[in-house]
Amino acid sequence: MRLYEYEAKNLFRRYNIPVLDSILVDNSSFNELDKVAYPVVVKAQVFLGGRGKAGFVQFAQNRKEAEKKVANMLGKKHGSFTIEKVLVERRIEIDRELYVSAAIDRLKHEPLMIASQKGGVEIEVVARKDPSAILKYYFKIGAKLPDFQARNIASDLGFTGAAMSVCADIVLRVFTLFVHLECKLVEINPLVVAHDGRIIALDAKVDLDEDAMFRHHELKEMGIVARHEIGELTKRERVAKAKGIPYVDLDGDIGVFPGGAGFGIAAIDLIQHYGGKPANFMDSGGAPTQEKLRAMLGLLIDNPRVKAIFGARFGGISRCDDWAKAVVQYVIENKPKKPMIMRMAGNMEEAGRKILEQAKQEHQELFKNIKIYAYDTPIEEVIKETIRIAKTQRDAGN
Amino acid sequence: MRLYEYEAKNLFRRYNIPVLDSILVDNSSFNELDKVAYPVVVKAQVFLGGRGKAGFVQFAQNRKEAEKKVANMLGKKHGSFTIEKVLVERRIEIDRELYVSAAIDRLKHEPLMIASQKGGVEIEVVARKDPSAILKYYFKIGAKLPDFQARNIASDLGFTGAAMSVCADIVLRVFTLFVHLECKLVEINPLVVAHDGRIIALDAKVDLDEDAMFRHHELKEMGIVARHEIGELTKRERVAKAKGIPYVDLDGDIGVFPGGAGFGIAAIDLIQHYGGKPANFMDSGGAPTQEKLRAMLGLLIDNPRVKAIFGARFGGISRCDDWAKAVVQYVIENKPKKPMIMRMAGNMEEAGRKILEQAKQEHQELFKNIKIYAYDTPIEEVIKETIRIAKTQRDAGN
Amino acid sequence: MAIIIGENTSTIIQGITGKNASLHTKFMLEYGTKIVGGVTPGKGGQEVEGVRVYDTLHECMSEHPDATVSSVWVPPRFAKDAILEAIDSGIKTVVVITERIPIHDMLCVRQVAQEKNVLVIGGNTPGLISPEKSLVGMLPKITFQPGRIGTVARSGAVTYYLANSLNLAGFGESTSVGLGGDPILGANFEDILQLFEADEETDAVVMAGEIGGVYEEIAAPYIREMSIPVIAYIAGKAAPAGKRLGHAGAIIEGSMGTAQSKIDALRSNGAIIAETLSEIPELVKKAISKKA
Amino acid sequence: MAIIIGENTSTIIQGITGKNASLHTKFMLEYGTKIVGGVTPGKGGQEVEGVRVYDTLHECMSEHPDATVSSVWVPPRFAKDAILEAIDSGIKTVVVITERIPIHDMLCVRQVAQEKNVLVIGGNTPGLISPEKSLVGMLPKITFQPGRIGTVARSGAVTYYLANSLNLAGFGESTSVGLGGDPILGANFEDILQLFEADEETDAVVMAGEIGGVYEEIAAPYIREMSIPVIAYIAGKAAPAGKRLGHAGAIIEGSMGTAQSKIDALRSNGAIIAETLSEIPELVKKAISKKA
Repeated sequence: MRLYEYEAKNLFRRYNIPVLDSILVDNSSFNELDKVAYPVVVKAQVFLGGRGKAGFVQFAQNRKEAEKKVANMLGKKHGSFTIEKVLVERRIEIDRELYVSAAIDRLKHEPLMIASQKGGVEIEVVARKDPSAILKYYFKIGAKLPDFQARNIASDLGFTGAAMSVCADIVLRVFTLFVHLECKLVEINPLVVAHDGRIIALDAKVDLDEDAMFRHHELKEMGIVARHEIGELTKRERVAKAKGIPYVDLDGDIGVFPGGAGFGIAAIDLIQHYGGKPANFMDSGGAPTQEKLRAMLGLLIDNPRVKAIFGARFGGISRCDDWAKAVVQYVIENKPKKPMIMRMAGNMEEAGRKILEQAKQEHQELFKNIKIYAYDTPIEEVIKETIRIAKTQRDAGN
Repeated sequence: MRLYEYEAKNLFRRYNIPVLDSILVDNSSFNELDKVAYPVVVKAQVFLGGRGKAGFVQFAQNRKEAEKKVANMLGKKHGSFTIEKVLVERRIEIDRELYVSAAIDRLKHEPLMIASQKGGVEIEVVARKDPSAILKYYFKIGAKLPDFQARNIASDLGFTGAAMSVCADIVLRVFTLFVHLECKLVEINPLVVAHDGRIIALDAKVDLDEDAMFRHHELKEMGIVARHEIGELTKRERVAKAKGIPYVDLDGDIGVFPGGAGFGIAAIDLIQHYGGKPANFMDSGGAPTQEKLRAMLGLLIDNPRVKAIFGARFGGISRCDDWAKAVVQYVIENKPKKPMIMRMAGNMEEAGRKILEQAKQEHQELFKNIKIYAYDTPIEEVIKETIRIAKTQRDAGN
Repeated sequence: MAIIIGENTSTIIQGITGKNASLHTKFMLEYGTKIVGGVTPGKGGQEVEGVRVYDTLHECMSEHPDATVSSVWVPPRFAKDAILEAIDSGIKTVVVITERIPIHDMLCVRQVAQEKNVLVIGGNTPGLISPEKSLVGMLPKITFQPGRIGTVARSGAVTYYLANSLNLAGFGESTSVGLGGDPILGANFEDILQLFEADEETDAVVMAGEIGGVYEEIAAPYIREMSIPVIAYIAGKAAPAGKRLGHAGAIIEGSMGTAQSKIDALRSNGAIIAETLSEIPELVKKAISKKA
Repeated sequence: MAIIIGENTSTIIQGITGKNASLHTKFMLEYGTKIVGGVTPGKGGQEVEGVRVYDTLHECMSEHPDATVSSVWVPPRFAKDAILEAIDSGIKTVVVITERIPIHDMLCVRQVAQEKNVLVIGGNTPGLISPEKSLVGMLPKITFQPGRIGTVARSGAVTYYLANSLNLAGFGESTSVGLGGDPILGANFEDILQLFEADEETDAVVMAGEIGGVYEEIAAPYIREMSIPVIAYIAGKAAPAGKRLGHAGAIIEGSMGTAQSKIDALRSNGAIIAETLSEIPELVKKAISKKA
């Protein structure tokens, strides 16, 4: 889970990694601009990269100019993000730009620290064209980074004497932050040597492991909680999020009601392959409750774009009978009119089938648009039928 | 550095290792006895073992009896200790006595946890006669004790179900205390299962590494500071301690003024071997200051038992010239009458010799009882001469 | 033969007293899995579906030294310790059902597992099955039939689907393995491919990966060394790039881990690429007949 | 030959800018020790007695890859890191002058040193000397003469005394090694005895132990395997038991580590026991002539 620059810098302050004093400005706090010394840098707070090229990092000589640039930035879109906050920092003179990070090498499955004397926006180009300028220091998870290793990194970054010691301390603190908070990434790019000799983290990137956040109450105290982080949420995505359902709106007309973690992606592939257009991605997670299943269904039924719903339940840890019960209860309570074409197979399939059959007999009218196939019908057939029905619906103007 | 039981139990409380509520009573705080529920156990606070057999662990049915037993104990001697404090705890019914400790195996140079179902005063006998009843669990320094290992220990101690979990937590906390405070030993003997099912550390032993205490400010906050711990100090030992000089009074008449760490012990051996009786053990440490050297000499000169002083300086990190300067300055300032027979060799021997020669010429009278031999006189000769002179002094009634 | 688990494999369930674990213990026993004991610290002495519960795996192993497989069903915060306990006790394969295990915990587990040469499958795996022999995990038995095709997939549902469509086409599985959906996994494709390659009763392997992560790319070079055909499918070609999908293993990160980069790596190392799940049975048929 | 250090041994001083370290760097250079560099973090670029100071040992080693010995003079709280730095940089022998290093730090150092097969001498060692070839530490050069007797002792002063009395009796030393006085040491007697045994220029070894610790007992069995005679002396027979003596290595702890238990272990394994320091030269003379 990526943090905003200003959140990452708050963490840096907590771990005594030197950053510039800064103020955070949104639409309601322009008077904060009185509290900073000019000239300044105005930086949009967004997760997406490339904000510099997009014009969302700007200089301002004085308060008036800053106010104008902040006002200009707030509310703009960077990719799918709306800029809601900007960070304003004193502009400083810089002698050198370096790169330092702690990260996880997913090829070796080992954590490491990375350092380069060629920091700055072009670090990816350096990595590609001059890999020897990127130094890697692997360490064992659970082990402390020895002080001497931090000094080696500082020395490799070109520091000597007292500055070497200062930089080694920063390296150690980056490591400590990474390990303490179980991060996926702590990155300083650039780490700069200011003209006055100070060594400062000019930017700050922290990527947390959501699955480890339960151990780190200090994050909650700092206002950092698990959240959807990429782009602005649609209304439906917000509703889904509030209910704990991973959900992304797509632009098709077939609602995807998956059963079983991971199948959502394959279902989308299949629908597209057979010429259909999925209306969403959704994941039920490992063992969804009845309530969650009904909420998932509700998201699709309530979406006016959805013409037909494709459902698939491979009963594993999530049992078919539970799934069938949820579907039945939802249908009886909400009396949806949209066609639902589903397939149910796996754990407790028989019990699930009985529940559905009984409900169908008792509520024939309600279930007339609902077809539920079994183990012996290939899923492609179910998908093809869904696509066909969606087309019929579309053609009928439903 | 061993802690008193009450200090160790305060540490246990800090680490959530269950101990009984207790009160500490000395001569000025008998009214504390109102605060405890009877019957109680009254335990003398001493470092020396065997206090039970010596009668310094007693039961009392009520306040009156407790007061009598406390009064009786305070001021008594256990070995060379004067009992200054007693710990008074509620007496409880016990079902089982176990043993748990974290320690350092000095043969393997590895830390370990030790557990036995046969805890209690006879644990050493068990270790000798039934070694299989003593279980050892080695771990790597720097590594955490895995939770499952703590559970294995609890299980090996005979616990099952919920009690196993409770005991595993205690084991983990013993480990944590040992590692956090860099102990030499954390020992619970006995760890008891009370009749009501509680698992309690009935006794507590903690041995700290003085050389690591600089890292543990919490100890200072708890009133635990580096100290002389074996027996009651003589007046001279107190003076030495205040000046940072390791010093132990012995009962002979030859003062030993060693130079160079470690030689004190060998010097005592040599003096005894040649029929003399050393008056003290003393260690100069690595690089004593001039002031410290003069204080060391003063301890011997001021000791009326000392008839003659044997000194030896092997100049290493402690230079001969510094040593010679200190001796000269002490003699000039204090005009001692006691004979001093010394040998000086090693680092800066020449410079030291010059200092002594010059002083001898300038203060002939003061130095007439002082002989300082060089590299080419075997140390045995110097010792033999010291012993001879001490005898002459004794015979002369000096 | 089958790989990892067969009819005589003694298995232990860690966290057996949990709701899901006890339910699936019942299913596994019904399927014929030889479950010799369960472990839940603090609940030693109880029974679950007739299986004795121990406080420690060590205790359980001392009574069942023949156990080689354990399956971990404990909550995420206890998963690391449970896996390390299994490794320490001499277990050879640990099947980790638990999902959302902290990443640093899994890095530590991988390190220890590698040192001790233990196969850790998961976390967030549905488990594995050698049809009509043994099932460890929560795969729905109905989907699987005995046969000579090995399958290995990251997603549980895809594992079920694969078996389902292979069976409908007349094939069965020697063993089906779910690698799991967590971002850092124990076993990767290569580990399982090696086992299938060494298995005399496996004629071909179907591997199903997905966008995100690097496991498919890492495994690709090994496919070139294999004597049996590998049919590979990558899910997520149609997934919206740059949007975060809830299934953690499927996050698109950096330039690696796209559907295309995986397909390219696999194809160039000799894997037969299936563009959709549906065409897999046909590709398997061709690959086997070509080889025979 | 001599052991560990000879006339061509390139040596590095860690903590070289300290008061004692710089003084003894001067003495070592005067003695002929080949000091190729010094290390003090944060003081890179300075010079001490003409020796260049580096910020890191790594940097120093990259310019002096022939260095095999480093000597640690840093304050106790930095000692562990300095020793680990030396081990990590490829140094083969670390001579640790620093005294009162925390015990847990030394346990950690021992663990790493053992894994990497590095000899760590000390802490709290006066160092070692191969007379007229090289001196690493703070031994007083005047005491030592070249010869064919190896000495190894726990106490610095006893090391000087031994050499002094051997020299007065006409002997000299191949190498004299101080093990150090801290309670947990790197090298123990056995490590050094093995080196002397393999050294063609050492005819006999004098080892001087003392009460406290178990190093003498651990070494005893190896003496039985040696081809050259070992003359052993244990200091502290007259030390008051139960009283704590200030020299940390000399604390009497438990039933092990008494003067008598050490003497018994050594004698029963073939060591020649000297009752006092004074009789050592005579015993050496006898042992050598008997062998010749």
